[in-house]
Amino acid sequence: MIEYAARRLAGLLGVWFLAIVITFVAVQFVPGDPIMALLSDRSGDADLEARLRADYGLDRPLPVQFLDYLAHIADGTFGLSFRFANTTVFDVISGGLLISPILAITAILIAVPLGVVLGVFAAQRANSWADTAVILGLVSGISIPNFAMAAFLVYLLSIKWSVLPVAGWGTPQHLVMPVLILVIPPTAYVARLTRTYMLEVLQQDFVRTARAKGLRERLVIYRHALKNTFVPLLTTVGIIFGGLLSGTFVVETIFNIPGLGRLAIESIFARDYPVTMTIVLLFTMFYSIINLIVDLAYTALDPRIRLTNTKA
Amino acid sequence: MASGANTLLDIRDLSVSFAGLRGSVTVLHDIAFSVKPGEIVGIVGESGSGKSVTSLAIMGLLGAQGSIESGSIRFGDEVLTELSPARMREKRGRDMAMIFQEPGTSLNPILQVGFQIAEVLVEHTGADLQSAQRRAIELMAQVGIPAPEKRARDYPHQLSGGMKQRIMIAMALACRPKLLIADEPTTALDVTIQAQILKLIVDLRDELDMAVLLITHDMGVVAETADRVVVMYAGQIVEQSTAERLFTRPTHPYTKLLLRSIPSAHEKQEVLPVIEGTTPSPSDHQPGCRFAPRCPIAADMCRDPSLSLVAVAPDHAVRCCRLDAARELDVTRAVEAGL
Amino acid sequence: MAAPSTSQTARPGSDFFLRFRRSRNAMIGSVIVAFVVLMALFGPLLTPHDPVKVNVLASWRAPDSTHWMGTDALGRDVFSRIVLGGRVSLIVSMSVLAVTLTIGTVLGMCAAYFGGWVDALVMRTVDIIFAFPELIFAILVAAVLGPGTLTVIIALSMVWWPGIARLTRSLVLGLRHEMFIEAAIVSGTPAHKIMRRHFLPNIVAPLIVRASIGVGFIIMAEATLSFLGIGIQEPEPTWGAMIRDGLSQLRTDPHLALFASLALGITMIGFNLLGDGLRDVLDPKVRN
Amino acid sequence: MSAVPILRIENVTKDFQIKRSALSGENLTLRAVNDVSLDVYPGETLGVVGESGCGKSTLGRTILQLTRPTQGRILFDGNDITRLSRKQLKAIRQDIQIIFQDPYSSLNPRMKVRDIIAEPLENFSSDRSAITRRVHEVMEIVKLPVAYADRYPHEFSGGQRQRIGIARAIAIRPRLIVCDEAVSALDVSVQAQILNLLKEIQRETQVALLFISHNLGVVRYLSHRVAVMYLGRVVELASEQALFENPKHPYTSALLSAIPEADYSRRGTRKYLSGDIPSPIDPPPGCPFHQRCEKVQDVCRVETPVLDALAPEHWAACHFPNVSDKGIRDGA
Amino acid sequence: AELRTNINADPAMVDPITYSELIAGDVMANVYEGFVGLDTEGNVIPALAESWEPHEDGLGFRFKLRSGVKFHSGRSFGAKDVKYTFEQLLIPGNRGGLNAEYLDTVVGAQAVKDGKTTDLEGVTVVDELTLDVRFTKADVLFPIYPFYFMDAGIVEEHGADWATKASAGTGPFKFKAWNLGRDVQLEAFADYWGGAPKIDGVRFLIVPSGDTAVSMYEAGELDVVYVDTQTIRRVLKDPQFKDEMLTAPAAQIRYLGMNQNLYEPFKDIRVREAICIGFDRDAMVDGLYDGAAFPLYGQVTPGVAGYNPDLPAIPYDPERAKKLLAEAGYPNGEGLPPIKVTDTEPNKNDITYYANQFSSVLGMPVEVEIVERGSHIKRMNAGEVPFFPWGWSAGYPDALYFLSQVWYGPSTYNRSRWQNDAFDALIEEAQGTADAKARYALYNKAEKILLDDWGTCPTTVRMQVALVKPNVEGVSLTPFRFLPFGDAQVTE
Ligand SMILES: Nc1ncnc2c1ncn2[C@@H]1O[C@H](COP(=O)(O)OP(=O)(O)OP(=O)(O)O)[C@@H](O)[C@H]1O
Ligand SMILES: Nc1ncnc2c1ncn2[C@@H]1O[C@H](COP(=O)(O)OP(=O)(O)OP(=O)(O)O)[C@@H](O)[C@H]1O
Ligand SMILES: [Mg+2]
Ligand SMILES: [Mg+2]
Ligand code: NI
Repeated sequence: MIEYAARRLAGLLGVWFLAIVITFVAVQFVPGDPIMALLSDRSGDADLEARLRADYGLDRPLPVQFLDYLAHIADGTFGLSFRFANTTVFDVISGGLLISPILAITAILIAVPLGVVLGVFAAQRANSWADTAVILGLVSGISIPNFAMAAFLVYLLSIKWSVLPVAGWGTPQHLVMPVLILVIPPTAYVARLTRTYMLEVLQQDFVRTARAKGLRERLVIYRHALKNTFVPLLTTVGIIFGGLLSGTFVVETIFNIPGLGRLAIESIFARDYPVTMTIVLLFTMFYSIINLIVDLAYTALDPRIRLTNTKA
Repeated sequence: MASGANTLLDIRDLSVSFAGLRGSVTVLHDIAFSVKPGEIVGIVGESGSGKSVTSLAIMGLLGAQGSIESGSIRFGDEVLTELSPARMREKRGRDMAMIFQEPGTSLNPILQVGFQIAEVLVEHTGADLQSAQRRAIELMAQVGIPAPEKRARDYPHQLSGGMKQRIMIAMALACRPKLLIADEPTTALDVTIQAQILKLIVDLRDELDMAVLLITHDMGVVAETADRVVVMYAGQIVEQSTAERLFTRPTHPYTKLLLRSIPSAHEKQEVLPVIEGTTPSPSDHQPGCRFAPRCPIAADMCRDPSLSLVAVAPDHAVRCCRLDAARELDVTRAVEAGL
Repeated sequence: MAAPSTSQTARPGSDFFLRFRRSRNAMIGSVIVAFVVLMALFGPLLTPHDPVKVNVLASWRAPDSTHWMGTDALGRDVFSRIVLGGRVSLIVSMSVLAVTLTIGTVLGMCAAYFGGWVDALVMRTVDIIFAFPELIFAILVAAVLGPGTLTVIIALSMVWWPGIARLTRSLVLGLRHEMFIEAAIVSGTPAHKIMRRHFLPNIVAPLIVRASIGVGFIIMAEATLSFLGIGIQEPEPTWGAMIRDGLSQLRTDPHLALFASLALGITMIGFNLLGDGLRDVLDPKVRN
Repeated sequence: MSAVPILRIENVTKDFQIKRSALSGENLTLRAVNDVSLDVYPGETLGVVGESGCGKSTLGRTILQLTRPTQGRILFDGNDITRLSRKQLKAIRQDIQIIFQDPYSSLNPRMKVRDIIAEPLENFSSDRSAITRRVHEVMEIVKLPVAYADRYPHEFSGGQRQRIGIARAIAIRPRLIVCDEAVSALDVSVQAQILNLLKEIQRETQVALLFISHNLGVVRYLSHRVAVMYLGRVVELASEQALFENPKHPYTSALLSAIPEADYSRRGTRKYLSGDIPSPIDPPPGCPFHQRCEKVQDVCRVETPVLDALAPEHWAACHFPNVSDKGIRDGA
Repeated sequence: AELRTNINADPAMVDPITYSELIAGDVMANVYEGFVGLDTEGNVIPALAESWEPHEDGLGFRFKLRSGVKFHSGRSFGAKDVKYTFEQLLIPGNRGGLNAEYLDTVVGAQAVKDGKTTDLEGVTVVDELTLDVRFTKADVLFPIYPFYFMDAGIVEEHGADWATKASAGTGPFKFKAWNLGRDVQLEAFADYWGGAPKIDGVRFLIVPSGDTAVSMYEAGELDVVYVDTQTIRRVLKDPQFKDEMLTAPAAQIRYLGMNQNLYEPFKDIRVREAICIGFDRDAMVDGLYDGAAFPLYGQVTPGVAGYNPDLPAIPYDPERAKKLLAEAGYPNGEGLPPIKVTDTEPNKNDITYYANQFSSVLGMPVEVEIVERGSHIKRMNAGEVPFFPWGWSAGYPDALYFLSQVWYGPSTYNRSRWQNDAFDALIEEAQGTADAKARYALYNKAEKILLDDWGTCPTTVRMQVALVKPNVEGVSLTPFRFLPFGDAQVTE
């Protein structure tokens, strides 16, 4: 187990390196480049372009640029931002570093229990109107575009009733609406999957055994049945994290939160590659660590699963 | 049937059906028998004849597809078929416990077996988890699991078939129930452990006046432990009597043929006598005697739908319309005749 | 021997329809999906207006008797566009689902079943793609490929398969030690067949759920891509793009976003009900 | 019985690592099978009996390469199959089958019985109609109504499920079947039918059976030779007759005397073993049976007895084997 | 009190040297000043220069600078600071931004640019408050170029990276803090020469979504909002904003570029005319822009000096357009090769309209193409885009900005590559004509040449919209966005 974890951790370094390579290569293909974005209307001025290119080191061969980027990763500055003059990438991102993870984790912490409860509720009443109603409710929840939902919430809570701030970051109140928006899709997803897994598990013999033991229904459901759905559910949580961090981009824009999701997209548009690449790298690290935890948790959750990288 | 005031379990005219895609199939028909406290009642019979379904019906665990069509199950002063689910739940595990036939799938794969036993105690005795776990280890020792302190922390897949079965047994016995339903409790056990388990059950019976419904294919086990025996065939009871009478004077042709089919460890048999033919599937049960198609003494009258259990002696009832012929039937010859 | 009874012999497959008819979710879902698909197929032939005909003087009309769902910023008939957009959105989402489900389940099953380096290879690939924020990865892919419908399909497929693969893997990991898998191995069943016949049917339910919930996400993701200028190009309507265009006018002219969302919502509800229904139908242990 | 064994188990040992906690890294080793050597000949039934948990199923599973042995070789037809790759193994799958101890969990809940039974056939043939015919044939052989072919496993009773498993195993006409408690869930009449059937098949096809069972009557009925296992080891190996009539190992004797008889008159005459049941996690030193043995001597507590030929074709691992009536060897 | 307003992204910089984009300009206009400023009508008024005299030969100016002006550091402003600013803009390592371009004609500029010297020869500090500038060729507009003069002592005091630590301007507000992604904060400069601001400071909140900004305004989280084009409709339609709205036409010409080198039929003036009368400006104004725009008939916008209000309207005349096409040999568009009309995503409605209009009215096979902005600009500048709507915003209030940059032959920004010698000659003449009236006449003449040749299709001028809370006074919106908030007042 520990050995496995160690090996996976080592593997992660490889993943991260590859992620760096891939982003680096990919940005070379993205139409437009930082200098053109900088030049804006003045692009076409070949002298100026060449000068700027030289200033930013973009006239050097790609491998050199890549090594340079690696060196900047190593020194912790992650290089200089293109968009912000004389600012290191670290300075650009440090303010918003924790925002997206906080949003994502808060949302997950709410969405998963909520989804599980709803899913269990639906599973227990499979093929009844209550079941159909839960599905309908959840699916309508996710088919309302988050922008629309946000507009509605803002109108109601901020403008009409003035109970919450429209936008910004810093106080717990600022967290309410973004999280509310973020919570809906994963809740729906978790609930739907829970229902499925539960229906499967509820038919197993050991659930009957649990009932035969006279356990309270709550224990039967949550201890015996639900626990057996944790492996795929946990996987789902890992997958949802992927969606969520992207999702934070949307709420960060709507609610004007200075997080990395928003910054990532802005940077892409501004062709601020050092910033883009760094955020991607951070997200990559974040996800892959979450997924590593998920993988390690498999063994804890299901003793039958052995995670062995066969020595062969 | 004996259903005096002092019966613990009294089943009357129980019919159970399973919903299928194309309508429901009745798999139990008018089952009626009773169990007194301290009594061990063996249920034997054809595979698929409804033994497990009977026990599940008693436990109220038929599942979503099964339903009790008619009849009643009385347990002590209460009619189980009318109890609220909550009340039923309280009874399960505490007053009546069940050992399931399939230990492989009946244990929760992701919980430690010791915990699975302890859980019952926590639920019904209000014990704290720690003392319950200690008690679980004791129980595991009682059912003959070596090194129980270590094994308690195993997961089911780490145990052998017999061990899982013993865990099931320990679980069922944990609360010292008034009624123990044991569905094939010892099939996966070697005879020495089997003997130990049976002794444990008998001892508990003696000590607690526990009633036992013992479902098994092992006639030896029945003969050894049961006080009374119910023989089932195709969803019906075809014969029931005291164990002694049943083994010494079996009456129904099926019972007789059944007893003939037991392979013995005391002598080498060249060919085992069998009952030719197959059990009818529940969906095409014919009226009258269901054993008739395979019965060496079957006659036209066997198709009479009014056939019912007839008392042939005190505490001995048989479902056969040709009782005399049945009594006369010499199964040895019938078998040799190749029926 | 007992003659096989008529009640028990049934044509294989007929079970499916019997079960299907029993499942409320499946029935409602399939009716909705059938409606949506038929609209997408034949609707454009029947629409009252030309969906790409611009009339700026008639922009942002509220719904009335000529324009049942009003008009958009360029005065195009929203109803006609929703009907036509459904076609594009469905093609995109169905293609992406087909591609990702295939790749994801196959690779996920291989990873879990073979373990070792196969697992390591697949899962690390998954990790890499997966680790990228979905959108960013899609943007990168799309940016490399240039805009267009095919790009959208490829980009979204690239983003989507790893999730399916991971899910599949975790499900298979849970099944791998089941005795019936060992039984199949012992029967000499080749790996691909074990996957198809033993793993797949036992994991298909959650996959269906994921797929059915994915329909909406994919349609919206397409909108995001086209928003970034790498998606499906004007004047071709897609629901996602319509919703997105309508959002900026939510306070003043909500009908565009509203009706497009409604179309998406109904479709999603249809697919999700159908998905849950299918789950029930595919489960041999029917409940009534 | 031919002289060339179809299956030769050579010094097979199987250890399981039991992880106690991920953090402490504390590991226990459980030796489920300990240095077992056995031969099985074509047309022969080798009965395997023994303590529950003594490693019978594990032995069976190693034969099928469902788990690889920690040590030792398994030769099928003279070829070591422990070293075969997945691909090479496939070829021998046609020849070795297993009937699992746990009938229900070995059936895919989402497959119809028809498909479950057809599966091994389909892997080695593509003639659909022949397969269907064979499926119906074996269903009749195991006394399952053909009408049940389109049902799913959960709709069957325990015994019926077991018959599905048997049908699957015999369908392909293997040369060796490992029967792990193959008939334990069957009522005696069906059991009798199946046993006769196995015998008949064996007579016709010379299939070898490794018959694991707790039911000594059944074992006796079917077996030519019987191996008795205890705590992962073979403690006695002899012909059926010698073993049942003249057991050498005290554990065998204990087993035989514990058999419940369907004879009401003999009720309550059984002998029970007492003493601690040893655990494979920390096996006792010396003879594994010494804690429960009536005849235990000091030497038994220290020295592990080896399998010894006590008579022609009769081996036992005991320091003080039972004296036979023929008096081959004195107990002292 | 503090005035809270919005900007839709982080400024790329907050220093006057590298300054090169709009958002930074919004912020810096409050911190820095040049020779001149604008009044509430958008007219040029003297700021740090009190007056200026052209040199006799027309190749230079002598500026008399305002006395008593203090930098935020407390140092006094003087001629040396102007010279210092000019040099800093030109020194290559400094990456001088937009304002560096205005120095092209200054004597010695090239030498500094080339790194040969750091001393700008053409600029002389005559005395503390007198500055002399000499040109290589006439540049009559030099005094109104929007420079941002900076404190020459700042680097010495705070080091090379002073920009985010200190404030180096003379404007009504001092730079206080910039929280990336959140806000830029300015505080009132009590010693401002024009009188201390009546507010404590200005906070520019970074709000990328225009919709969110208006919602924040509605909820009282912003006092002043510059409404982005996407959100204008919401503001116009909501009666509650009626009394809080400021509007002003943007100083931005918009046109439909037709590159005659890339699409053969454009060489035919009839085709060009057909296109220009083939779409309906009024319909665009009402339909696409919700009335927040005006049809544009020339290439100078109202509010910019030299605007000709008497230009005839360009009609929407599909019949005539068809006829013209037929005369040119393309009846019903037959024979016209396919062409794409190209723009970036935010303008996709416009090109969809054009494409639809030209294909359905004229039968011209036009498709839309949405592209990435940076590369699009590069291709346009390189003259590689055949058919595109685009705009050009004035950097200072004089028509020459449009005419000399967009339509003057040698200009890099002549993206449709229209070329006319007479036009170019008029522009060159105007650059040397100090007299405003005479110059404006030249503009009008040149503009007429351009229009008569249908070298461009003027389209529309967009209207800027801003919202100001009733408790805020003294905020003015000009064609060049907000005036500095120095006169703003917030009452509780
Ligand atoms: N869920 C179910 N759906 C449909 N039929 C069922 C179901 N469960 C059991 N049956 C049927 O009910 C009948 C009785 O089954 P039951 O399990 O009680 O048999 P049994 O007597 O316990 O047999 P065995 O000794 O083999 O365990 C069988 O024919 C079986 O096919
Ligand atoms: N996967 C496993 N992990 C750990 N221990 C195991 C595993 N499988 C089996 N064992 C252990 O190996 C020993 C032998 O098990 P096995 O199943 O072979 O016994 P058996 O002889 O078949 O018993 P039974 O007759 O009860 O089925 C047991 O102690 C069991 O707990
Ligand atoms: Mg049963
Ligand atoms: Mg076993
Ligand atoms: Ni028949």
